[in-house]
Amino acid sequence: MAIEMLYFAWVRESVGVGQERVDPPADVTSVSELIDWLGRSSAGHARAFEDRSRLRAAVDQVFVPLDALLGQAGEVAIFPPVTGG
Amino acid sequence: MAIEMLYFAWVRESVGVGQERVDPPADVTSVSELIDWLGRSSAGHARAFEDRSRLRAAVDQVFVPLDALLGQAGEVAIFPPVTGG
Amino acid sequence: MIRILVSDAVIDLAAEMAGVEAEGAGAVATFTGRVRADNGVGTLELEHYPGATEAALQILAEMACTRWALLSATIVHRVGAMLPGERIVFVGVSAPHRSSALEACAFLIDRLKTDAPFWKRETRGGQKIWVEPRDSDDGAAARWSMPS
Amino acid sequence: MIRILVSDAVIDLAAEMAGVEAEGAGAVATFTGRVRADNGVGTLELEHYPGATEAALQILAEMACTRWALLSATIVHRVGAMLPGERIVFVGVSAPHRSSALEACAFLIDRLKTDAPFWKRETRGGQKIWVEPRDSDDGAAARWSMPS
Repeated sequence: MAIEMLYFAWVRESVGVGQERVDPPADVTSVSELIDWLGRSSAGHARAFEDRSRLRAAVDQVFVPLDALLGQAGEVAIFPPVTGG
Repeated sequence: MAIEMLYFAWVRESVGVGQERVDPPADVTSVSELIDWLGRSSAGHARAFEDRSRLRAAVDQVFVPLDALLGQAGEVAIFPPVTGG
Repeated sequence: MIRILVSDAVIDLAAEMAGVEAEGAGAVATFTGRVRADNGVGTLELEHYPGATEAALQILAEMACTRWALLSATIVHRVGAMLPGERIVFVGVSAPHRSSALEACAFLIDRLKTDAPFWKRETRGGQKIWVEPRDSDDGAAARWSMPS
Repeated sequence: MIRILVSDAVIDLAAEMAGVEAEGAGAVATFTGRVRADNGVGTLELEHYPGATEAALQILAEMACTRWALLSATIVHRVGAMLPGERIVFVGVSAPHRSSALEACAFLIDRLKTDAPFWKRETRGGQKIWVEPRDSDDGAAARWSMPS
Protein backbone atom coordinates (compact mmCIF):
# COMPACT_ATOMS: atom_id res chain seq x y z
CA MET A 1 0.00 0.00 0.00
CA ALA A 2 1.45 3.36 -1.06
CA ILE A 3 2.07 5.92 1.68
CA GLU A 4 2.82 9.62 1.24
CA MET A 5 5.78 10.40 3.55
CA LEU A 6 6.34 13.94 4.84
CA TYR A 7 9.50 15.13 6.61
CA PHE A 8 9.99 18.40 8.49
CA ALA A 9 12.82 20.52 9.91
CA TRP A 10 16.17 18.70 10.26
CA VAL A 11 14.56 15.35 9.42
CA ARG A 12 13.63 16.83 6.02
CA GLU A 13 17.14 18.23 5.56
CA SER A 14 18.80 14.94 6.45
CA VAL A 15 16.52 12.81 4.25
CA GLY A 16 17.05 15.32 1.45
CA VAL A 17 13.40 15.70 0.41
CA GLY A 18 10.28 16.98 2.18
CA GLN A 19 7.96 14.47 0.61
CA GLU A 20 8.17 11.06 -1.04
CA ARG A 21 5.81 8.27 -2.03
CA VAL A 22 6.80 4.88 -0.66
CA ASP A 23 5.38 1.37 -0.89
CA PRO A 24 6.47 -0.68 2.13
CA PRO A 25 6.08 -4.49 2.25
CA ALA A 26 3.09 -6.01 4.05
CA ASP A 27 5.11 -6.90 7.18
CA VAL A 28 5.63 -3.17 7.92
CA THR A 29 2.64 -2.56 10.18
CA SER A 30 3.73 0.20 12.61
CA VAL A 31 5.29 3.65 12.33
CA SER A 32 8.39 2.28 14.01
CA GLU A 33 8.71 -0.53 11.46
CA LEU A 34 8.16 1.97 8.66
CA ILE A 35 11.05 4.06 10.03
CA ASP A 36 13.27 0.92 10.19
CA TRP A 37 12.43 0.08 6.60
CA LEU A 38 12.93 3.66 5.34
CA GLY A 39 16.26 3.91 7.20
CA ARG A 40 17.70 1.34 4.80
CA SER A 41 16.84 3.39 1.68
CA SER A 42 19.67 5.95 1.84
CA ALA A 43 22.47 7.31 4.03
CA GLY A 44 20.37 10.45 4.56
CA HIS A 45 17.39 8.41 5.77
CA ALA A 46 19.65 6.39 8.06
CA ARG A 47 21.15 9.54 9.58
CA ALA A 48 17.75 11.22 10.02
CA PHE A 49 16.29 8.18 11.80
CA GLU A 50 19.34 7.27 13.89
CA ASP A 51 18.12 8.60 17.25
CA ARG A 52 14.50 7.57 17.79
CA SER A 53 14.20 9.66 20.98
CA ARG A 54 14.41 12.77 18.79
CA LEU A 55 11.64 11.72 16.40
CA ARG A 56 7.90 12.35 16.51
CA ALA A 57 5.22 11.17 14.08
CA ALA A 58 1.77 11.87 12.76
CA VAL A 59 -0.47 9.43 10.86
CA ASP A 60 -3.00 11.13 8.61
CA GLN A 61 -2.22 14.39 10.42
CA VAL A 62 -2.87 13.02 13.92
CA PHE A 63 0.07 12.94 16.37
CA VAL A 64 0.84 9.34 17.39
CA PRO A 65 3.51 7.49 19.40
CA LEU A 66 6.14 5.73 17.28
CA ASP A 67 4.70 2.29 18.07
CA ALA A 68 1.31 3.24 16.59
CA LEU A 69 -0.05 0.94 13.90
CA LEU A 70 -0.26 2.23 10.35
CA GLY A 71 -3.68 0.73 9.54
CA GLN A 72 -4.91 2.24 6.28
CA ALA A 73 -2.63 5.30 6.60
CA GLY A 74 -2.41 7.47 3.50
CA GLU A 75 0.01 10.07 4.93
CA VAL A 76 2.74 9.63 7.53
CA ALA A 77 4.88 12.51 8.78
CA ILE A 78 8.20 12.17 10.64
CA PHE A 79 9.67 15.22 12.41
CA PRO A 80 11.58 16.50 15.47
CA PRO A 81 9.81 17.64 18.67
CA VAL A 82 7.92 20.85 17.92
CA THR A 83 9.21 24.31 18.86
CA GLY A 84 6.52 26.82 17.94
CA GLY A 85 4.97 29.73 19.81
CA MET B 1 -4.84 68.63 65.75
CA ALA B 2 -6.70 69.34 62.49
CA ILE B 3 -7.26 66.42 60.12
CA GLU B 4 -8.40 66.57 56.49
CA MET B 5 -11.16 63.96 56.12
CA LEU B 6 -11.92 62.40 52.73
CA TYR B 7 -15.00 60.28 51.94
CA PHE B 8 -15.60 58.18 48.83
CA ALA B 9 -18.47 56.37 47.07
CA TRP B 10 -21.57 55.80 49.24
CA VAL B 11 -19.74 56.99 52.36
CA ARG B 12 -19.32 60.36 50.66
CA GLU B 13 -22.97 60.40 49.59
CA SER B 14 -24.20 59.52 53.06
CA VAL B 15 -21.95 62.05 54.85
CA GLY B 16 -23.02 64.67 52.30
CA VAL B 17 -19.56 66.01 51.50
CA GLY B 18 -16.41 64.50 49.97
CA GLN B 19 -14.03 66.41 52.17
CA GLU B 20 -14.08 68.24 55.51
CA ARG B 21 -11.56 69.61 57.98
CA VAL B 22 -12.08 68.31 61.52
CA ASP B 23 -10.35 68.91 64.87
CA PRO B 24 -10.92 65.88 67.12
CA PRO B 25 -10.14 66.01 70.88
CA ALA B 26 -6.86 64.59 72.16
CA ASP B 27 -8.44 61.33 73.40
CA VAL B 28 -9.25 60.34 69.77
CA THR B 29 -6.10 58.36 68.96
CA SER B 30 -7.19 55.69 66.43
CA VAL B 31 -9.11 55.62 63.15
CA SER B 32 -11.87 53.72 64.92
CA GLU B 33 -12.17 56.38 67.65
CA LEU B 34 -12.17 59.08 64.97
CA ILE B 35 -15.08 57.32 63.25
CA ASP B 36 -16.95 57.11 66.60
CA TRP B 37 -16.42 60.81 67.21
CA LEU B 38 -17.38 61.80 63.62
CA GLY B 39 -20.51 59.63 63.82
CA ARG B 40 -21.94 62.03 66.39
CA SER B 41 -21.61 65.09 64.14
CA SER B 42 -24.66 64.51 61.88
CA ALA B 43 -27.33 61.98 60.93
CA GLY B 44 -25.51 61.51 57.62
CA HIS B 45 -22.23 60.69 59.39
CA ALA B 46 -24.04 58.31 61.73
CA ARG B 47 -25.66 56.48 58.80
CA ALA B 48 -22.42 56.29 56.83
CA PHE B 49 -20.50 54.81 59.76
CA GLU B 50 -23.21 52.48 61.07
CA ASP B 51 -21.78 49.19 59.77
CA ARG B 52 -18.03 49.07 60.45
CA SER B 53 -17.60 45.83 58.47
CA ARG B 54 -18.36 47.81 55.32
CA LEU B 55 -15.76 50.52 55.98
CA ARG B 56 -12.12 50.75 54.96
CA ALA B 57 -9.60 53.49 55.76
CA ALA B 58 -6.37 55.11 54.65
CA VAL B 59 -4.12 57.35 56.77
CA ASP B 60 -2.02 59.74 54.73
CA GLN B 61 -2.93 57.68 51.63
CA VAL B 62 -1.77 54.35 53.09
CA PHE B 63 -4.43 51.64 53.57
CA VAL B 64 -4.73 50.73 57.28
CA PRO B 65 -6.98 48.57 59.46
CA LEU B 66 -9.63 50.51 61.40
CA ASP B 67 -7.79 50.05 64.71
CA ALA B 68 -4.68 51.82 63.35
CA LEU B 69 -3.39 54.75 65.38
CA LEU B 70 -3.67 58.23 63.91
CA GLY B 71 -0.24 59.44 65.02
CA GLN B 72 0.48 62.73 63.25
CA ALA B 73 -2.03 62.02 60.47
CA GLY B 74 -2.78 64.97 58.20
CA GLU B 75 -5.27 63.15 55.92
CA VAL B 76 -7.68 60.32 56.75
CA ALA B 77 -9.94 58.71 54.16
CA ILE B 78 -13.00 56.54 54.92
CA PHE B 79 -14.58 54.50 52.12
CA PRO B 80 -16.25 51.19 51.19
CA PRO B 81 -14.31 48.13 50.01
CA VAL B 82 -12.82 48.89 46.61
CA THR B 83 -14.34 47.63 43.34
CA GLY B 84 -12.01 48.69 40.53
CA GLY B 85 -10.57 46.84 37.56
CA MET C 1 9.83 50.83 32.61
CA ILE C 2 6.66 51.45 34.57
CA ARG C 3 3.72 53.40 33.19
CA ILE C 4 0.75 54.32 35.39
CA LEU C 5 -2.15 56.36 34.05
CA VAL C 6 -5.47 57.17 35.72
CA SER C 7 -7.60 59.30 33.43
CA ASP C 8 -11.15 60.04 32.32
CA ALA C 9 -10.10 59.78 28.66
CA VAL C 10 -10.90 56.72 26.53
CA ILE C 11 -8.11 54.11 26.81
CA ASP C 12 -6.10 54.09 23.56
CA LEU C 13 -5.38 50.38 23.19
CA ALA C 14 -3.18 50.69 20.11
CA ALA C 15 -0.96 53.30 21.74
CA GLU C 16 -0.69 51.31 24.98
CA MET C 17 0.12 48.07 23.13
CA ALA C 18 2.79 49.88 21.12
CA GLY C 19 4.28 51.22 24.35
CA VAL C 20 4.46 47.76 25.89
CA GLU C 21 6.00 46.27 22.74
CA ALA C 22 8.55 49.09 22.52
CA GLU C 23 10.63 47.31 25.20
CA GLY C 24 11.70 44.74 22.62
CA ALA C 25 10.74 41.79 24.80
CA GLY C 26 10.07 38.25 23.67
CA ALA C 27 6.74 38.00 25.50
CA VAL C 28 3.88 40.45 25.97
CA ALA C 29 0.76 39.64 28.00
CA THR C 30 -2.19 41.99 28.30
CA PHE C 31 -5.52 42.16 30.04
CA THR C 32 -8.32 44.52 29.09
CA GLY C 33 -11.45 44.92 31.19
CA ARG C 34 -14.52 46.49 29.60
CA VAL C 35 -17.97 47.59 30.65
CA ARG C 36 -20.31 44.68 30.08
CA ALA C 37 -23.67 45.34 28.48
CA ASP C 38 -25.41 42.56 30.43
CA ASN C 39 -28.00 42.89 33.21
CA GLY C 40 -29.35 46.10 31.74
CA VAL C 41 -26.37 48.20 32.79
CA GLY C 42 -26.61 51.60 31.09
CA THR C 43 -23.55 53.52 32.20
CA LEU C 44 -20.75 52.90 34.65
CA GLU C 45 -19.09 55.56 36.77
CA LEU C 46 -15.74 55.10 38.44
CA GLU C 47 -14.75 57.18 41.43
CA HIS C 48 -11.21 57.06 42.79
CA TYR C 49 -8.89 58.54 45.40
CA PRO C 50 -6.62 60.89 43.46
CA GLY C 51 -2.99 60.54 44.45
CA ALA C 52 -3.51 57.40 46.51
CA THR C 53 -4.73 55.54 43.41
CA GLU C 54 -1.63 56.28 41.37
CA ALA C 55 0.59 55.42 44.36
CA ALA C 56 -1.17 52.05 44.86
CA LEU C 57 -0.81 51.16 41.17
CA GLN C 58 2.85 52.23 41.17
CA ILE C 59 3.55 49.94 44.13
CA LEU C 60 1.83 47.00 42.42
CA ALA C 61 3.81 47.57 39.22
CA GLU C 62 7.08 47.77 41.17
CA MET C 63 6.24 44.54 43.00
CA ALA C 64 5.53 42.79 39.69
CA CYS C 65 8.72 44.10 38.06
CA THR C 66 10.80 42.81 40.97
CA ARG C 67 9.08 39.46 41.37
CA TRP C 68 9.08 38.50 37.67
CA ALA C 69 12.03 40.53 36.32
CA LEU C 70 9.78 42.31 33.84
CA LEU C 71 11.01 44.65 31.15
CA SER C 72 7.92 46.81 31.51
CA ALA C 73 4.60 47.07 33.32
CA THR C 74 1.76 49.35 32.23
CA ILE C 75 -1.47 49.96 34.14
CA VAL C 76 -4.05 52.32 32.66
CA HIS C 77 -7.32 52.77 34.55
CA ARG C 78 -10.21 54.89 33.43
CA VAL C 79 -12.29 56.98 35.84
CA GLY C 80 -15.50 58.98 35.43
CA ALA C 81 -18.51 57.97 33.32
CA MET C 82 -18.30 55.31 30.62
CA LEU C 83 -20.59 53.30 28.34
CA PRO C 84 -21.00 49.54 27.74
CA GLY C 85 -18.16 48.24 25.57
CA GLU C 86 -15.73 50.95 26.67
CA ARG C 87 -12.47 49.93 28.33
CA ILE C 88 -12.17 50.30 32.10
CA VAL C 89 -8.67 48.99 32.59
CA PHE C 90 -5.66 47.90 30.57
CA VAL C 91 -2.74 45.93 32.03
CA GLY C 92 0.24 45.15 29.81
CA VAL C 93 3.56 43.58 30.70
CA SER C 94 6.63 42.58 28.73
CA ALA C 95 9.22 40.04 29.78
CA PRO C 96 11.90 37.86 28.22
CA HIS C 97 9.80 34.71 28.66
CA ARG C 98 6.11 33.90 28.49
CA SER C 99 5.51 32.48 31.96
CA SER C 100 6.77 35.71 33.59
CA ALA C 101 4.59 37.84 31.36
CA LEU C 102 1.46 35.72 31.89
CA GLU C 103 1.85 35.45 35.66
CA ALA C 104 2.69 39.11 36.19
CA CYS C 105 -0.29 40.19 34.11
CA ALA C 106 -2.66 38.02 36.17
CA PHE C 107 -1.07 39.27 39.41
CA LEU C 108 -1.54 42.92 38.46
CA ILE C 109 -5.21 42.66 37.55
CA ASP C 110 -6.03 40.43 40.54
CA ARG C 111 -4.30 42.72 43.05
CA LEU C 112 -5.56 45.90 41.41
CA LYS C 113 -9.09 44.69 42.21
CA THR C 114 -8.39 44.61 45.95
CA ASP C 115 -5.53 47.08 46.47
CA ALA C 116 -6.39 50.18 44.45
CA PRO C 117 -8.99 52.74 45.61
CA PHE C 118 -11.59 52.65 42.84
CA TRP C 119 -15.35 52.44 43.30
CA LYS C 120 -17.82 51.47 40.58
CA ARG C 121 -21.38 52.74 40.31
CA GLU C 122 -23.72 51.25 37.72
CA THR C 123 -26.87 52.76 36.32
CA ARG C 124 -29.57 50.10 35.88
CA GLY C 125 -32.91 51.27 34.54
CA GLY C 126 -32.32 54.78 35.82
CA GLN C 127 -31.20 53.57 39.29
CA LYS C 128 -27.61 54.29 40.36
CA ILE C 129 -26.18 51.40 42.36
CA TRP C 130 -22.73 51.12 44.00
CA VAL C 131 -21.16 47.80 42.96
CA GLU C 132 -20.48 45.40 45.85
CA PRO C 133 -17.07 43.73 46.00
CA ARG C 134 -17.00 40.03 45.16
CA ASP C 135 -15.51 37.45 47.53
CA SER C 136 -13.87 35.80 44.53
CA ASP C 137 -11.76 38.95 44.09
CA ASP C 138 -10.25 38.50 47.55
CA GLY C 139 -9.49 34.88 46.72
CA ALA C 140 -7.84 35.77 43.43
CA ALA C 141 -5.69 38.43 45.09
CA ALA C 142 -4.76 36.20 48.04
CA ARG C 143 -3.18 33.51 45.83
CA TRP C 144 -0.35 35.95 45.08
CA SER C 145 0.51 36.55 48.73
CA MET C 146 2.84 33.54 49.02
CA PRO C 147 6.13 33.64 47.13
CA SER C 148 5.87 31.37 44.10
CA MET D 1 -16.13 32.47 17.69
CA ILE D 2 -12.85 30.78 16.85
CA ARG D 3 -10.28 32.33 14.55
CA ILE D 4 -7.21 30.39 13.42
CA LEU D 5 -4.67 31.88 11.04
CA VAL D 6 -1.29 30.50 9.96
CA SER D 7 0.37 32.87 7.54
CA ASP D 8 3.70 34.28 6.37
CA ALA D 9 2.31 37.83 6.58
CA VAL D 10 3.19 40.20 9.45
CA ILE D 11 0.70 39.80 12.33
CA ASP D 12 -1.61 42.82 12.41
CA LEU D 13 -2.00 43.33 16.15
CA ALA D 14 -4.53 46.16 15.93
CA ALA D 15 -6.81 44.17 13.64
CA GLU D 16 -6.55 41.03 15.80
CA MET D 17 -7.23 42.97 19.01
CA ALA D 18 -10.25 44.61 17.39
CA GLY D 19 -11.53 41.19 16.37
CA VAL D 20 -11.21 39.81 19.90
CA GLU D 21 -12.91 42.87 21.40
CA ALA D 22 -15.74 42.70 18.84
CA GLU D 23 -17.34 39.94 20.94
CA GLY D 24 -18.44 42.54 23.49
CA ALA D 25 -16.97 40.62 26.42
CA GLY D 26 -16.05 42.02 29.82
CA ALA D 27 -12.55 40.53 29.81
CA VAL D 28 -9.92 40.20 27.10
CA ALA D 29 -6.54 38.53 27.66
CA THR D 30 -3.82 38.39 25.04
CA PHE D 31 -0.35 36.99 24.61
CA THR D 32 2.09 38.07 21.92
CA GLY D 33 5.36 36.28 21.31
CA ARG D 34 8.09 38.05 19.37
CA VAL D 35 11.50 37.28 17.96
CA ARG D 36 14.05 38.25 20.61
CA ALA D 37 17.14 40.12 19.52
CA ASP D 38 19.33 38.50 22.20
CA ASN D 39 22.15 35.98 21.74
CA GLY D 40 23.02 37.37 18.34
CA VAL D 41 19.98 35.93 16.58
CA GLY D 42 19.71 37.46 13.12
CA THR D 43 16.61 35.95 11.57
CA LEU D 44 14.14 33.29 12.59
CA GLU D 45 12.45 30.86 10.22
CA LEU D 46 9.35 28.91 11.09
CA GLU D 47 8.49 25.73 9.26
CA HIS D 48 5.13 24.03 9.80
CA TYR D 49 2.95 21.14 8.67
CA PRO D 50 0.27 22.71 6.50
CA GLY D 51 -3.18 21.38 7.27
CA ALA D 52 -2.15 19.57 10.43
CA THR D 53 -1.07 22.87 12.02
CA GLU D 54 -4.42 24.55 11.52
CA ALA D 55 -6.23 21.42 12.73
CA ALA D 56 -4.12 21.28 15.91
CA LEU D 57 -4.76 24.97 16.67
CA GLN D 58 -8.48 24.55 15.98
CA ILE D 59 -8.65 21.66 18.46
CA LEU D 60 -6.84 23.69 21.14
CA ALA D 61 -9.17 26.64 20.62
CA GLU D 62 -12.23 24.39 20.85
CA MET D 63 -10.90 22.83 24.06
CA ALA D 64 -10.37 26.29 25.58
CA CYS D 65 -13.81 27.53 24.53
CA THR D 66 -15.46 24.51 26.14
CA ARG D 67 -13.39 24.46 29.33
CA TRP D 68 -13.66 28.19 30.11
CA ALA D 69 -16.93 29.12 28.34
CA LEU D 70 -15.13 31.71 26.22
CA LEU D 71 -16.86 34.13 23.91
CA SER D 72 -13.97 33.96 21.45
CA ALA D 73 -10.52 32.47 20.93
CA THR D 74 -8.04 33.70 18.32
CA ILE D 75 -4.71 32.08 17.47
CA VAL D 76 -2.53 33.67 14.79
CA HIS D 77 0.86 32.09 14.10
CA ARG D 78 3.38 33.36 11.64
CA VAL D 79 5.50 31.06 9.46
CA GLY D 80 8.43 31.69 7.12
CA ALA D 81 11.29 34.12 7.73
CA MET D 82 11.08 36.92 10.27
CA LEU D 83 13.32 39.52 11.92
CA PRO D 84 14.03 40.36 15.59
CA GLY D 85 11.11 42.32 17.07
CA GLU D 86 8.54 40.84 14.69
CA ARG D 87 5.60 38.93 16.12
CA ILE D 88 5.65 35.13 15.95
CA VAL D 89 2.35 34.38 17.63
CA PHE D 90 -0.74 36.15 18.93
CA VAL D 91 -3.27 34.53 21.24
CA GLY D 92 -6.37 36.49 22.24
CA VAL D 93 -9.42 35.36 24.17
CA SER D 94 -12.55 37.08 25.39
CA ALA D 95 -14.78 35.94 28.24
CA PRO D 96 -17.38 37.33 30.61
CA HIS D 97 -14.92 37.28 33.55
CA ARG D 98 -11.22 37.87 33.95
CA SER D 99 -10.13 34.54 35.46
CA SER D 100 -11.53 32.62 32.46
CA ALA D 101 -9.79 34.93 30.02
CA LEU D 102 -6.43 34.83 31.83
CA GLU D 103 -6.41 31.05 32.31
CA ALA D 104 -7.56 30.24 28.78
CA CYS D 105 -4.91 32.54 27.30
CA ALA D 106 -2.14 30.84 29.32
CA PHE D 107 -3.52 27.40 28.38
CA LEU D 108 -3.51 28.18 24.67
CA ILE D 109 0.06 29.46 24.49
CA ASP D 110 1.39 26.70 26.77
CA ARG D 111 -0.27 23.91 24.80
CA LEU D 112 0.50 25.49 21.42
CA LYS D 113 4.20 25.10 22.29
CA THR D 114 3.89 21.32 22.61
CA ASP D 115 0.86 20.38 20.47
CA ALA D 116 1.20 22.29 17.21
CA PRO D 117 3.64 21.24 14.45
CA PHE D 118 5.94 24.26 14.15
CA TRP D 119 9.73 24.19 13.99
CA LYS D 120 12.00 27.17 14.56
CA ARG D 121 15.35 27.71 12.93
CA GLU D 122 17.57 30.60 14.06
CA THR D 123 20.39 32.23 12.17
CA ARG D 124 23.29 33.06 14.51
CA GLY D 125 26.34 34.64 12.96
CA GLY D 126 25.56 33.12 9.56
CA GLN D 127 24.89 29.65 11.07
CA LYS D 128 21.40 28.18 10.75
CA ILE D 129 20.45 26.21 13.86
CA TRP D 130 17.23 24.27 14.57
CA VAL D 131 15.92 25.33 17.97
CA GLU D 132 15.78 22.53 20.55
CA PRO D 133 12.57 22.15 22.58
CA ARG D 134 12.80 23.18 26.22
CA ASP D 135 11.82 20.83 29.04
CA SER D 136 10.03 23.75 30.72
CA ASP D 137 7.60 23.80 27.80
CA ASP D 138 6.50 20.23 28.56
CA GLY D 139 6.02 21.19 32.20
CA ALA D 140 3.98 24.26 31.34
CA ALA D 141 1.76 22.25 28.99
CA ALA D 142 1.36 19.36 31.45
CA ARG D 143 -0.16 21.54 34.18
CA TRP D 144 -3.29 21.89 32.03
CA SER D 145 -3.81 18.13 31.69
CA MET D 146 -5.80 17.76 34.93
CA PRO D 147 -9.27 19.28 35.08
CA SER D 148 -9.12 22.49 37.12
